[in-house]
Amino acid sequence: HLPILQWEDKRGLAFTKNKLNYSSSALVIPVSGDYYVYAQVTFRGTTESKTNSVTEIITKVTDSYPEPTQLLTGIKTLSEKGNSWFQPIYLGAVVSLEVGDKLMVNVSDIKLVDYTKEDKTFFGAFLL
Amino acid sequence: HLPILQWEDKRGLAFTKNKLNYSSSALVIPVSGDYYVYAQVTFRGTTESKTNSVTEIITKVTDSYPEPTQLLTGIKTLSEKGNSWFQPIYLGAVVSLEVGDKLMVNVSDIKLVDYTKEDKTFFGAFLL
Amino acid sequence: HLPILQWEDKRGLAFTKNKLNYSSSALVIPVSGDYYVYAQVTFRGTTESKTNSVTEIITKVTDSYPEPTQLLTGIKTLSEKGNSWFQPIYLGAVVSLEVGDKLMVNVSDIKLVDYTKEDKTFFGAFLL
Amino acid sequence: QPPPRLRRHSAQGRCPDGMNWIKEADRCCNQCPAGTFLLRACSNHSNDSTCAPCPAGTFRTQPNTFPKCQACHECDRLTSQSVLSNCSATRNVACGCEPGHFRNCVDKSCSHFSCQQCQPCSGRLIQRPCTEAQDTLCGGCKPDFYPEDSECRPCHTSTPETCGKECQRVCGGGR
Repeated sequence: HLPILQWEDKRGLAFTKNKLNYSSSALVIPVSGDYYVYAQVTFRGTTESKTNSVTEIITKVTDSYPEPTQLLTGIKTLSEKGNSWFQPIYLGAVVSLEVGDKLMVNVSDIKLVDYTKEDKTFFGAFLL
Repeated sequence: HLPILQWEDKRGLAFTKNKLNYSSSALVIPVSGDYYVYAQVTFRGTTESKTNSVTEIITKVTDSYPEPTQLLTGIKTLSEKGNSWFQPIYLGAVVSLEVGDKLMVNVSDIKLVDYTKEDKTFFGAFLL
Repeated sequence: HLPILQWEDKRGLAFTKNKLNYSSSALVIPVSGDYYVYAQVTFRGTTESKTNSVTEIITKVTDSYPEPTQLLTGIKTLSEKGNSWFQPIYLGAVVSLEVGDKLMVNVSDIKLVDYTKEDKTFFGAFLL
Repeated sequence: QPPPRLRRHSAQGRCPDGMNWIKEADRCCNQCPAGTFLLRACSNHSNDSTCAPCPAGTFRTQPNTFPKCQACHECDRLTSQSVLSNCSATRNVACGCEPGHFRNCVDKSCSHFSCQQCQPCSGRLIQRPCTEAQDTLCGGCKPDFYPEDSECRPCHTSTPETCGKECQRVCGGGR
């Protein structure tokens, strides 16, 4: 599986409420229902990164099922000329979730994720 | 007009509810109000595709009015180097809709739409 | 600071309601709470533009605090081959806001913003 | 006040193997086998879950108590992918490349790839044959071929003046 991102859930702009808690890299669904789930990852690299593409996937894990489900995927090929490059990928959609489901964000290469500013890479969900 | 995409509305992650039904390539608005409407289309091609740009448009059709209204548009020019390329376009915004309005997704070239996985190309709406 | 975009808030698809008003380039928050805030800016240029990157930032200004807060940022480097290029950047996330807070959209270069059609560049927010 | 009736499964989530907690039914129910989904949760007798087969175009690889099956992926015709095995009720479609093609991976995990034609190595030795994973690796010129402009040409096309050492057997003439 692709690497899973870890998130700040309290400091700065980050927050959780209504029992939608964050634990072990995942948002844990407190109530079954339809949620709008979203995430943006800003990827960045240099010519040395030698990367053809970047991928962001929002994944669901259900304890009673051994395989994760890919909910939303963004893949972008790169053909950058400059010494350094930036590539944001935003994903968002409504998904039906069950209490206890866990939401995570996987990326193709964790070294390329711009974690330096909270407004460039973020992840969230809200119950409709 | 640009080609209109057709969608799966029952199998896998797809679903409709609260009378927001899907028919003839469109989501049909059951209740007037403000909706957050969104869609992602992953475009992909090969060097043979020879495409300069890709466009995704979320359109509204009202029976009582002969012309569709373009609600949201994403256009991206391409300058890809590799054998194959991937380019996702995500669109989302709040729009005021009337009962009976139809929402559709148009694309510049249907052959370039990545239909292979439901998590890469998706379309939806929810009432605020 | 980066230039601030001005918006149409009445004509065409644009509207404001529930006292979420627009004034002096900003959406003014009428009620404290969690809002989904979003904006898309379509940037476009020509080879003469000689631009390496484009940036879109959704910013919050609070009267009682002298510095704006960057809520959401999208930055994309450009390596376009054609005579003219298009690059949309979509941003969206939930943020906690206080009554009186002002939301604005800043861009790296106002000359590169495609203001020609309301469905290509847009900005909004709704209370959860 | 009567003591609370002890239920066999006292709390959510702690079910015996092969059973899952079903919130709506507020009890543990048997899992449905791979290839099926949970149509109706069990009643009091926890082994009477109603399972239904995954509809065409969907699958479940594992025992489960999901209300739906997963949608099958599709192979990408535009990038010359071919179906290695069709989607079945218990397994997603498997996509690959036709013989004579190899996977040109877009990402590291190669979950995105296009199928490229293997290079023929005409006039050359094959150092490593083409496989699903990588292109042919061509070696030097075959016997009775000679190198010219990064290509290998058959010796019979060379003239006495151009008859290099590789072609002595064919056009050397024994002078």
